[in-house]
Amino acid sequence: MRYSGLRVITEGLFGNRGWRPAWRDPAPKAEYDAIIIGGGGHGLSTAYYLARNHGLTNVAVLEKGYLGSGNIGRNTTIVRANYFLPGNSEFYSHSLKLWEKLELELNYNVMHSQRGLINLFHSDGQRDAFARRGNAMINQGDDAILLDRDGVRDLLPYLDFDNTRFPIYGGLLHPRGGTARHDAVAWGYARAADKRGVDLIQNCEVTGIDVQNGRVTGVQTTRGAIRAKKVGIVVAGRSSQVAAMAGLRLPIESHILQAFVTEGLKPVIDHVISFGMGHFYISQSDKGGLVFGGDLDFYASYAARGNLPMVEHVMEAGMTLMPMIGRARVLRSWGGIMDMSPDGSPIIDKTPVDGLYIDCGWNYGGFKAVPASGWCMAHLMATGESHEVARRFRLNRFATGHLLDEEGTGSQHNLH
Amino acid sequence: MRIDGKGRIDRTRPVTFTFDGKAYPAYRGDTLASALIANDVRLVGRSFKYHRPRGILTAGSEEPNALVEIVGPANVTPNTRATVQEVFEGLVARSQNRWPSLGLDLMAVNDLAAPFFSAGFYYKTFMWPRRFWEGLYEPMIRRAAGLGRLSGRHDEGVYEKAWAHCDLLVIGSGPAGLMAALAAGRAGADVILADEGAEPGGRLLSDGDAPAWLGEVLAELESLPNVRVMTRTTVTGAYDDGTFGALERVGLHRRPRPNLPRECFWRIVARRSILAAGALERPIAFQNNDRPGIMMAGALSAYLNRYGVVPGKAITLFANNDGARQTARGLMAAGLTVSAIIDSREDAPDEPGTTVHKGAVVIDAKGRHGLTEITVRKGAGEFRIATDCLGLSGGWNPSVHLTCHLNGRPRWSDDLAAFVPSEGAVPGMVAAGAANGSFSTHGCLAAGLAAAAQSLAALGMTVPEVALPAAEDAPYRLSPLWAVPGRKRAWLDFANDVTVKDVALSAQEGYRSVEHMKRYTTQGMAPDQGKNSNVAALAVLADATGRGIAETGTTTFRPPYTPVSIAAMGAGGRAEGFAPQRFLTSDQASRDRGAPMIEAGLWYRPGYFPKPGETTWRQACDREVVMVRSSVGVTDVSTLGKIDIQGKDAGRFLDLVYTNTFSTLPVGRARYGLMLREDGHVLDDGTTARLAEDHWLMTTTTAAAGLVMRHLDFVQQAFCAGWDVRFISVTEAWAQFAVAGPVARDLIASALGHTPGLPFMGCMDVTIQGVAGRLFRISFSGEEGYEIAVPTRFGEALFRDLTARAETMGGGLYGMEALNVLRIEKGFITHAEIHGRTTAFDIGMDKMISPKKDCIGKAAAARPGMTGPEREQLVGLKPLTDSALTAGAHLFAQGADLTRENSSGYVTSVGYSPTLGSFLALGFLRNGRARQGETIRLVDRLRGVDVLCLVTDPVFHDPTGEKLRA
Amino acid sequence: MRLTCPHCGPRDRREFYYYGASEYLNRPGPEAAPDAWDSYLHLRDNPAGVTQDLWYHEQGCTAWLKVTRNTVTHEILAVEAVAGGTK
Amino acid sequence: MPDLIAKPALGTMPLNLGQIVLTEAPMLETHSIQPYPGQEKAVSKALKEIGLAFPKPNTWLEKAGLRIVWTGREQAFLLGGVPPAGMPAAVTDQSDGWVTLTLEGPGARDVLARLVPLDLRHVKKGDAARSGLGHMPLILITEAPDSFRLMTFRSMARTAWHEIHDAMTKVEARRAAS
Repeated sequence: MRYSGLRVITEGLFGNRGWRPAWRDPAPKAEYDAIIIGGGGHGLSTAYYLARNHGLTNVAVLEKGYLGSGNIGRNTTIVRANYFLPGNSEFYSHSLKLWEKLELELNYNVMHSQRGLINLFHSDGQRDAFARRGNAMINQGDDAILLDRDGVRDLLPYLDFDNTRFPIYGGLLHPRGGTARHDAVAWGYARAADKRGVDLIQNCEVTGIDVQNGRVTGVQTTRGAIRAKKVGIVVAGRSSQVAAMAGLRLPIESHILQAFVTEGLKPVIDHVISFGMGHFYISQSDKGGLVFGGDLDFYASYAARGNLPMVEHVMEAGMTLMPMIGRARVLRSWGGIMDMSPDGSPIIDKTPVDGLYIDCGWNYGGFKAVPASGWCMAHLMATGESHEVARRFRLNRFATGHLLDEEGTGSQHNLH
Repeated sequence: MRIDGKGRIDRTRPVTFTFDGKAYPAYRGDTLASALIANDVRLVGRSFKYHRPRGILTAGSEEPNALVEIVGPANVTPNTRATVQEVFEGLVARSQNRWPSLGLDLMAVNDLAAPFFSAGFYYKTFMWPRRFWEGLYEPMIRRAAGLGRLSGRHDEGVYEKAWAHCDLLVIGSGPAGLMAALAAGRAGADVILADEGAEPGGRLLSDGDAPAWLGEVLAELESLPNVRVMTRTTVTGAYDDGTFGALERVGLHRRPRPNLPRECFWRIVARRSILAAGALERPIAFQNNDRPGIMMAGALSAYLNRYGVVPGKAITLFANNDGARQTARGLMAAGLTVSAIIDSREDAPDEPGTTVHKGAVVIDAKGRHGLTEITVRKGAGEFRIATDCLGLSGGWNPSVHLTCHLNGRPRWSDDLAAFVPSEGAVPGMVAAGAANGSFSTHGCLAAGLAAAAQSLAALGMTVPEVALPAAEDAPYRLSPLWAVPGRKRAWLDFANDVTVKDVALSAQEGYRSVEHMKRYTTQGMAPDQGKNSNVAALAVLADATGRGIAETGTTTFRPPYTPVSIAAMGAGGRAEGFAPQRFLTSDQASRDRGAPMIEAGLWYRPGYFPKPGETTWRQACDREVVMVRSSVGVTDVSTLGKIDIQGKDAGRFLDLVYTNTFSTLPVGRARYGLMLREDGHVLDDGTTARLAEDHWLMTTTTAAAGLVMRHLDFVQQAFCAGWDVRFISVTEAWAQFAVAGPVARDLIASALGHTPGLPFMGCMDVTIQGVAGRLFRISFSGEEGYEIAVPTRFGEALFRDLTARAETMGGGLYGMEALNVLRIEKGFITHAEIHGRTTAFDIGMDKMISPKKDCIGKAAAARPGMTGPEREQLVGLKPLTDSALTAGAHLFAQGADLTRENSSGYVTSVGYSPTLGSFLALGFLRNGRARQGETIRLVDRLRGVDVLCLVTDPVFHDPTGEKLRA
Repeated sequence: MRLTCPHCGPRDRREFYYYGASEYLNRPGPEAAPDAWDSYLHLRDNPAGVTQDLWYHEQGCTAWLKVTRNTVTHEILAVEAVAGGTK
Repeated sequence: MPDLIAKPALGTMPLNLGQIVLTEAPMLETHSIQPYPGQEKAVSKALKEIGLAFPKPNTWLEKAGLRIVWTGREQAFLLGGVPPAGMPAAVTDQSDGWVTLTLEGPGARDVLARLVPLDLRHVKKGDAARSGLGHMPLILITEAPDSFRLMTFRSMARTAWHEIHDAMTKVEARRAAS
């Protein structure tokens, strides 16, 4: 069933009784051409692009909980293409282009809002680093504008320019950066994949990966064994556990990242803003809540909840940067489990097991990557070759020293 | 309407407040909600989506409707619960989310379009044309959404954060909490009793007239030095290992006073805790159940008993349990009319003094701005009752929220038709009383005592004698009723305008998991966080999907329990409080000379020292560079990290942490060292001097001082704990000044009274004007350079002394800007170059990795990707024409398209060199060392710079180092 | 979250710096094969359950600590000084 | 006598608010003592010469105007004098590295509760702790349950003073309002 404004009106006139389920609830079949483990954003988009780009529709997505139950529904919804290292630049650029057509592609309004993202800087050195980044973005074909202090003040007059510990020197504006409605991305891909014949199987936990003679043959699940010659692991913070089922040890550590939302407020912040002297980034959702976050809690964890020191740090950063938000009240905080890699960049690659593929290491930048990650993972699974915009996301790059370390913090998983 | 003789308000202290510009009388002790009720104001807010007129639903922090803006002298606080805000003289409140006024809200047109605003409608439309989203649809949606308004002005209010530690934290001071605190207090435990309310007592203050024993218990608690009663304090979050967050409303209930915090965010650390937070009454969904005048039955009791007000003259009640009878009796005892009780249970008991309609339900309510009439269905018949106030009771939900904060899932109790806490969900926490599903007062008292006994046993303390006061012990009888079937909208989540239909539609569309339903409908995501509606919504979902409630499960409650202001949790961060400030001993002297002070990490360092007539920083910087190159300059370098290292294994230790060898360094000499991270990238650089056989002084960069200390601690404790090596930071103990330039030696000689005769990279103890200090001959400028260090107390004096001497020699002070140009001219690197991605190979120092020994980072630096022509290598760049350069520019081969693929490097540092009369840059260029002599295009598209540059060696000035060694 | 430092006693998490898995203690020898270094620097068991990792009492006694704890429940099972400790 | 003028970190007058007094203590000769591995007993023995021993964690000892304070892992500060020569320990002069503030009076602990994450309910004379004063390093020396010496980095003296002053102001405002 196609969604449109006209359909909303006609259904409304007839009591909204005609809406049908967004996706089927199929029982797992005994065999598929390909299995995607993980029904989050990346897994669902992988399944969608397998069907759409490669005609592979005999595909199952196995999700241990409900669709979109992981980080796709626990992030701060930021969409951007402002990386500067070759390898990352082209990938996120590709992703942003997919975002820009996503509503029409999926026939689902994911509310992608290109309201502009501003990274603030607070020293000459930071400005130089952001200039390098901005130039890389332009060279890639994306957009960037370097703002001086007055330029920032014109856009964000409510920041504290006068009485603050780390004065604002300027900002790098990425006009095409913005936000999207996170859950809608999962649901949009799920509905579109389902429509192309993909089986989305919820409450189906993978308990084992069957490997014979170095080749994957299928998976064991809480709903029985399922055979497949191609299996993709797309499970973010749970990557280590699932990969271990196939005897693999990954360069991944799982960490908590907290995020926060306030009670609804009338429009007051029109951009995505990121502070440069302490992790803090903020935007306002269409519903009116201020959505913001900071850095990891920094210790390995699967608890999906955080502790107070980072909460307080984030709030203190908010108060020094934009003290006008002081009287907004935090309504809810939550934590996601981040698959942190040793250089802060992802992995989309084959594994030493034939037919077993992995897509992980999204650190805390996975949301914006959802379209391109699915696109490239589907390409890899369908063709056996890395997609050209993901060719540096190799599993062995840590061993070889071909790193993609945007933060420059080195092989310590929690620092990216 | 105010009722004589009832309530705990102070009738001797009348106050006046305003709401939407109109002044009203009230008493000290009123909340804004009770004061509005006393003045017969029924309409206080508008709903989120449909802008429906709304009144007051509850008497607590769970209020979904009565959210207002509080207007203070300096700023406005949106989304304040009228049910929590206490009234004081001069309080100004106004309604929110309405335009132009509360009575006439044009956005209420949404209510008429409701059929098209079904759950998730926005996911299905507004997609075309694409560019209309940011331009039209989204701004429209944003303007309509949201509740209160931030003023946009800085919040200059006073806030604080504090720590409290105790043996036992008791959360809630109702009957269970009081008994627990009393028992633990008598046992000698350090107790914190925290309660959200303005006075302790909880439901004892609301259910009826407070019992006499309450005062005695409170007096005893007050008298116990080990018991701390914290009122107006909401425990908002449970965190790991007995840590709790709590918000105290310190000054919000009174006229602002200078320095008195508005709020305090507490971190309470407790060995054990008792959750006695009570229970929340739940509404029943039926058509138009959101009319102003419809209120929770328990809230009616609270308003009557605590504040002496009632919101109507002809009161009706709609319940599925016996609990509402207490409300009815209380009202009637106070002389008020209870027109009828509509009880959904066929076997409901009679109630003397009023009519009970058994097996009946309310199916509709009339009165857009205030309830006038309800329609009741009993069997096949329907009838109407005129009423201006309907009390609802759908049963009670234990306040399990805190038990969920550590991922615990509450347990469904069929008996109570409610979720109850799972035992052990928060380690060390025991739930007691209504929070644990024990609803009678006697049950709460007994449970509080039992919880105290359990907690005291765990603390190794003895339970004292505590006699339980006599109290009612009525059984809790209820027949679940969540939603009355009807054709029109029946509200579940009042605040977010989620109706029974929305939940059913969610299930119909396949959003059947409880999380999908929540996210699709926004159920429970409003300011009340679903406190009033989650369980009913689950029940409706369970019904729609044909599952039981237990199977459907519940969404998770996450901190905070009630919303907490960013200012409270971020107290201290405002303005300069965000991070400590570190000041040099020369700080005042530099400011006296007009130097702008620049943040360098936590330090402040002078940018440059302007002279009369200089109008730009560049003029000052150029002058200072020329001064250093031609005579002598003085600058404060005390921010560099200084680590004192001692022990007979210190040399060996240095060999391990540096790439190059130190153990062979003679006493009295210093050496430049390169330090790698274990992953093979450059961590830091600096000089380390050997002061004596077993005594060394390491210097780090300003930026990496803390990082290096932590790294050294790790290496030492993890890999060589048994070695004879000890180190400690002495950064703060020494003030250190660089003296550089062709006549630096003369200046040092004049200051010391003799010429030191120190070779390049030498170090020695000196006495300077009677003070024991250290002298190093090292240079970051390329000129003959010294660094002289004295104990910090003498720093300012020495700085002024050196400055005066320099000035008599034609020299003077130089700042960070000149320092930067000087080091660029010499090709010296800073963290602009060693930015965490560079290897020793990249900066041309791979030869410094000694092949003769192991060092941290050596193995990883040998990975194939860490060296080779594909890597970007440090080069110098000099424009072919007289052009400005910018750091952050990228490098391209001439003729290449400006694409990512063709970018072959970037610029890290630039400066104008008055020495060479040209801009100079350092940067990284792919295979750069082999490309010296090439012409390359430097392009900064952000700033429109496009300059051809010569690729050179990074050392522009005095490449052979003659001046250094002079 | 609180850790009981063997020197300082129970302290709030904010006093500590976190490094990573205790694997960092098992530094391969200078002659070790590249695989050993890859494993040491990058590969992790990353258990959902009991793990051992390294914390630094930075705003305290500056001891490096090996902490045994549960990554799912956040329960702290043991804290010991990496260098052994003086008590 | 040196010709250079010595300056204290702050040079401020004591601050009285309510019954709480904040003072910049005079600079005291301070040396760090870090025994080499396995030498703690030998160092203690050497310290006997001046009537002291190497202090146990979280404690300080005093004798004849000399005070030795545990300041971290295998580290102590000797305050008020010079350590005996020849100890098997690394010794550095820390006199100029730290500013010492004293905070005294009923309510001093309420002030500290706004800045220091420690449980100070049962502190007594002889207690010492390493911790944080807000975001600053802290050596906390308890002289009596309501009397403390706080040492932090000298360069942070102004921030430390400001933050303690601010906390005192709030404690006093609460007292006045209650």
